[in-house]
Amino acid sequence: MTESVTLHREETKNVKWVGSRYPRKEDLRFVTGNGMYASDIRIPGLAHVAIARSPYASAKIKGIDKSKALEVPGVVAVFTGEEIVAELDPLPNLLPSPYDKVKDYGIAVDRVRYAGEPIAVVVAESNYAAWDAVEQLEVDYEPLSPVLTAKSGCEKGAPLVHENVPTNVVWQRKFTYGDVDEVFKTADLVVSKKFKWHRFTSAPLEPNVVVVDYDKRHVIFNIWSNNQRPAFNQAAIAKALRIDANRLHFISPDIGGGFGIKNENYPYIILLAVAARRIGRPVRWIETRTEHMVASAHGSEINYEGEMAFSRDGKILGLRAKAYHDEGAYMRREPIAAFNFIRHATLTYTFRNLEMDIYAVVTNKCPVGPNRSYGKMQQGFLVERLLELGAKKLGIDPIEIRLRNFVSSEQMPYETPTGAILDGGDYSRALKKVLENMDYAALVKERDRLRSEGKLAGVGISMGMDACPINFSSNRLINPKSTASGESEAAWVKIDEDGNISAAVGTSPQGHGHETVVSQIVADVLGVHPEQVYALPGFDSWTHPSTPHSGTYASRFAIAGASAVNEAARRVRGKVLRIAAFALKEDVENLELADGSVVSTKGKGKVPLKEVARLAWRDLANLPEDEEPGLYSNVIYKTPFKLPIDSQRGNFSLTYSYSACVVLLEIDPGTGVSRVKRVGIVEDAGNQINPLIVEGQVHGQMGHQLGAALYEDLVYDEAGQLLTATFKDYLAPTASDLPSYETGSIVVPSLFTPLGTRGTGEGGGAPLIACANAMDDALLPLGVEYDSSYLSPIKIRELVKSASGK
Amino acid sequence: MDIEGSFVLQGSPERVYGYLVDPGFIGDHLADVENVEVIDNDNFNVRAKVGIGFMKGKVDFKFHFDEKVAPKSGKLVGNGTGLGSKVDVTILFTLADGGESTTIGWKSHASLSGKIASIAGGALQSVVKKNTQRFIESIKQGIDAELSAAGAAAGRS
Amino acid sequence: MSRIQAIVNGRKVEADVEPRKLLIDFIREDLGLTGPHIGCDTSNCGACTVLYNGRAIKSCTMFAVQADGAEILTIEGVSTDGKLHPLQQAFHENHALQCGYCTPGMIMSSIDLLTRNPNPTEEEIRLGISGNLCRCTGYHNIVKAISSVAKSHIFVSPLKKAKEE
Amino acid sequence: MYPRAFRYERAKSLDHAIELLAKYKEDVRPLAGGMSLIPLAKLRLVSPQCIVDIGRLEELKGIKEQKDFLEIGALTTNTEILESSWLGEKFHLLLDTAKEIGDVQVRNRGTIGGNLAQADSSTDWPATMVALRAKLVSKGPRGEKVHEIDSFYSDQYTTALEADELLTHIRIPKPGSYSAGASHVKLERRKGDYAIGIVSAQLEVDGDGKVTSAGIGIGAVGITAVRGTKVEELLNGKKVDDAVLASVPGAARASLEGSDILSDIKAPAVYRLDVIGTLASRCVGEAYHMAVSRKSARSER
Repeated sequence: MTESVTLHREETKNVKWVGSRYPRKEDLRFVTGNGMYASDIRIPGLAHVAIARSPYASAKIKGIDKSKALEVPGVVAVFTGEEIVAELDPLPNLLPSPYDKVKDYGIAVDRVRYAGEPIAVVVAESNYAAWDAVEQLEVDYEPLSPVLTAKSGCEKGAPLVHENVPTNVVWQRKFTYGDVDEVFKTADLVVSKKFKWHRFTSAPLEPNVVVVDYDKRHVIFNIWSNNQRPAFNQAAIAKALRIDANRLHFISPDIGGGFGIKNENYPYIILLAVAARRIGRPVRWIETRTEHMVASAHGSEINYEGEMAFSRDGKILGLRAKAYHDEGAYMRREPIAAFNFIRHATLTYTFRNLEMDIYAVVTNKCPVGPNRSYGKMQQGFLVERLLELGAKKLGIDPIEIRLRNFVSSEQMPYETPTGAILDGGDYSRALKKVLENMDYAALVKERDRLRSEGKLAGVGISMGMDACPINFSSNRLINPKSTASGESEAAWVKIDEDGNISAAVGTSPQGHGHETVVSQIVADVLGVHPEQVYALPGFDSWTHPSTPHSGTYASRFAIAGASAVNEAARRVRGKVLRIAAFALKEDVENLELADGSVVSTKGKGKVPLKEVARLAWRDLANLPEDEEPGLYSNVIYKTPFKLPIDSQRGNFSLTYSYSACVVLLEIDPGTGVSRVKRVGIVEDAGNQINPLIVEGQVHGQMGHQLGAALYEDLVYDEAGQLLTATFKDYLAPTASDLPSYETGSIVVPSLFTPLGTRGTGEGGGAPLIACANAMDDALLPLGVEYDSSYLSPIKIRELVKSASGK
Repeated sequence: MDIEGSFVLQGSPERVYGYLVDPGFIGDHLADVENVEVIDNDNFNVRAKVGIGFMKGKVDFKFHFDEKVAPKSGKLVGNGTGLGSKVDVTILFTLADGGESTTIGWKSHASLSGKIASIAGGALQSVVKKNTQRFIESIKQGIDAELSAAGAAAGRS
Repeated sequence: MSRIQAIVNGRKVEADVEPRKLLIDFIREDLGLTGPHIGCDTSNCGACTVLYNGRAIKSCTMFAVQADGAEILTIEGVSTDGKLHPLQQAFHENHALQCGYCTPGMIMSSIDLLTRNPNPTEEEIRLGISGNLCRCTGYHNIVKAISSVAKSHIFVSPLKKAKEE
Repeated sequence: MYPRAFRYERAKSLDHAIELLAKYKEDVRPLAGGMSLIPLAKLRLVSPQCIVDIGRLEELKGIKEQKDFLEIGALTTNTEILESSWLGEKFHLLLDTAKEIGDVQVRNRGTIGGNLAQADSSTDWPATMVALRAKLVSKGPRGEKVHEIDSFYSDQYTTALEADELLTHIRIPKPGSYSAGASHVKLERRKGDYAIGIVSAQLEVDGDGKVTSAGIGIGAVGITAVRGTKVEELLNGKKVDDAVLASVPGAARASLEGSDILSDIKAPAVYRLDVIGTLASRCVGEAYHMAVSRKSARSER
């Protein structure tokens, strides 16, 4: 039944629902408090899990005495790391030899490598009792000196984070494109700067949750979790548990936000599976916020040493950078963030000479993992910040310098030096439109007025780009032994015997509105109203189709998910028409599907969809001879990806959505506190299936990126303790801290996707980078420059004081 | 966190040293102590309430003397567990003979690990600093009192 | 264990609770009302917000035993007669939610806000929901939704309604 | 998070509360609004053996105007204060402060007495009470005590109250005239956070615009709220012009000399001491402006 297909551009007549601002179907259960999240699951006999964690960043575990913990009333069992690992194989990683020997079980055995690393699993009759027992565990540690920065981890003689590999630099590569040395030699201007990309995290409001019930009778693990791509993680989980993957039954119900981090809770799935099997009862673990902050997955932290070469007239000639990535203690998805620069290394610009020297360094900190615009906004920051500094040095307006360097819409599709093929777009139109929407001249006037009042104020501009989804052949550049390539998604559409329409996709949405969008797509193809389509919620591996790439990550739904369901619906439609044609004795070409009926355009009558369904499922003798019964199609959509061009080039994403952002930043010189007074953005997501939802995604990225620029910072002390472990200290902004957003969009359909859509919603960093650029603009009158992605009031106040000599 | 300082006591290094490496004496002068259990000359356990104001919790410390070089130096190492956290302290004393008096130099290194280090943005680090200072002041006064009591007793005899 | 009684969404409930049990755990685990959520440990996120004797409170920052004799309204009790409350309707129409995890608490705080201040400015709306974190929407559409209800004067306190009935 | 187990006692009267506190003296905490105690208990940083719930003591609730002072019951919530708009006439600073506290949920549950007894300098009330020269009334087994705000706090989370004593009322002297100007300025990194600098001021002026009485409280810099003594000295008897305002930051810092300064990642001590000058001069400027305009409005009447 299931076939693999590649689609080409869709030409649908009577498009109605796709493209409309259709309010979401899933809202009804959420606004009434009826959302079903993993922590809402109730199973008889449920036991509760708390995880004991290392207080030290680096230490040897000399012994764990669990006798007192076992005496706590209500305790069911206590499993040390050693006991858990006895039933596990290590989690796979992407690193080439010898660094593939970095052992990761998701729980420490004889050594802890970051503060917060799990060391034992405690099961009890209530969460309260489980935490009582965690407190009674006696662990004998021998503290070791930790490695806390990428730079110090590179030093000779640095303590080893993983003692079984030769250095902490677990992956290093220099990528060179064009003639970098030559352009830097002959350039009219070279600007160099060290930048810090600070550590922050998307911190979805719902922490990680895992519930596992081991069904001994069928030898099945039933796993409810908020993992955002269980089908993707299935292989790694099965391998670690030493079982066949088809013994894992995953359910991801409603997910309370993910942003990438919820790819990363699979080690907990494994720990709970072991515990459930050992005690013979279902177990549930609900992460606390503090645990989420210290031990889930942080965004990347980078020290850049960058330089950019320019010609006198403002053309970018080349970029050269060293990037030291602090990866944290384990390499779960890494070094993908460090490597992700390659997806759109040159952003929206035409320069061809590029050298990126990447160091991926393990440290005794929380592991780095996917976080909205993973590894992509970081490259944007490097390019846009250097470009801004160059413009200032050359005395060229920041708008003008961008216009001079943009890839033009006539050059599309455009192949960048790293082999990315930009899928269309009009960068200068996007920039001009945001300037127009914001009334740029008035904005500058407002900045000057603020300055005249003694405030510091700056206007900042930035482009952002997000390459999505992932062509997994890019892994071959990290590790030549990797055999993956491309990506795919599965969907099915079914019309049952009563004419009810259902659809399911393998993605696991986290607030993206897939039920609505799927309904819109199917409704158009089958000529019904979206309310007549039941799109299955969440993800259940027994009811939803999937492929090893399934899930919601890397902004892939509008490309892979939408295309798969679109094709499945088209195939069902084809069959409906064929059966109707047979019944009406009419040619398929003369039939149309609209308002729930198949109608002959030549006046040969009509058949209700319901009647076609009855024929297809029940009245089989009345079907055409060669027609299989049923109205059901299961499609695996293959995103059209190729292998890498060579060892450092390839098209590793299909679409390249982009945005242009302008920010007016006001800084109180007396306190160093910044506030975004106005912010506008124009994004091109290609064709928008649901502009209401796309706009919501843009708002969301704005909240995250302004939050990251102004409020959110993960800070460790000199012993490797995270000092921002709760929402008291990790400053996720409130509504009062953020402005309203002036959003707009342009639509240049993607050249390569069936629906002309682009992956969007991650943001590519434009708002954050625009804030950093605005800060430089604000500090310009004082003659100082800013060097971090985090606008720290403390640092800014210091700069103001040093500049004014006060 | 590292802090250091020095103070002067009227008495010979030999006499001062005796107090500095006496588990019972030291245990009694640690801040907010609830209970001291002396195991031998080098080892003692202490249960203390650590914190500020009403925000206090029990921490169980294991202390031992490391590197005793009479009457020149001594190192006290303590590892505490409590409040879901670890408190590790090291205090090194060095004694300099000043004839009638002894100058006691001290260097302490303290670290908080786990929950209490992570909560309140590192603000609780200041507690450790305060407690160290209180401890030093307390042993200073304690030894001083003992020395003058002994001196007075000696004077009486 | 302490015996407590309360009126939750108009229904009388009675239970024995351990004194340390938080009100949110009582609501979620004992009463099975899973609309209010837990998103933090430090009373910042407001996902657990319910109306307690008519006022928005964070149910994670109260012991269940304290609620003895109280009237509690959770998101599950906000819509009546099978009709969405105007705020629920406005959140839907304005796309003021994505993952939906903060939404129940956000709506309860909005009820408190509009009950006291039927005509809030944008700044007042933002202040009114500043005890509720949202990580998906960037707040833009939430503010818009609350504002739309205020502007069209369709807000009715669900408490009033519950009392009248 | 999940607190440790404790014994729960619900006080039926003030005397009963004191009896219970005395009974469990070694390890007991009173529970009012719970806005500080419960989060700390959840993190297991505070785990009293017994919690005495005083939340239902009606005798500690409400605001009453007495002859010479305003009396606020310790269990009055921040929302109740904020909604007592009549306070604005003479006690504007109370409204100014109440509206700045936390968020609506915290204001609805949090009580003024609970906050003051918590002794967290980074919260709003202590600095305001210093500015208002409040007296705090407590009751314990040894009877009633009246504490001057200036001697109420000795350290972080540490007050003059014994474990078996309860803060019952706050008495705020009436300003000498209706012309008091007030301002509560605070710096917080994010809305509703613990402050990293608070200045609270109440100024009275005469017909010439000269300051006749100045009350300045500084919070979130020292480990306790501190009186801006030097600022008060600077302002008394003067018209507050730009030159005076320019001296306020120095005077604010000088008032903090000898205090232990708070320090954390949000704001190291150096930063707190630095920005408190900015906040002080803004606060004084605003309070003075209000005092002068109220005075002239009154004389016009």
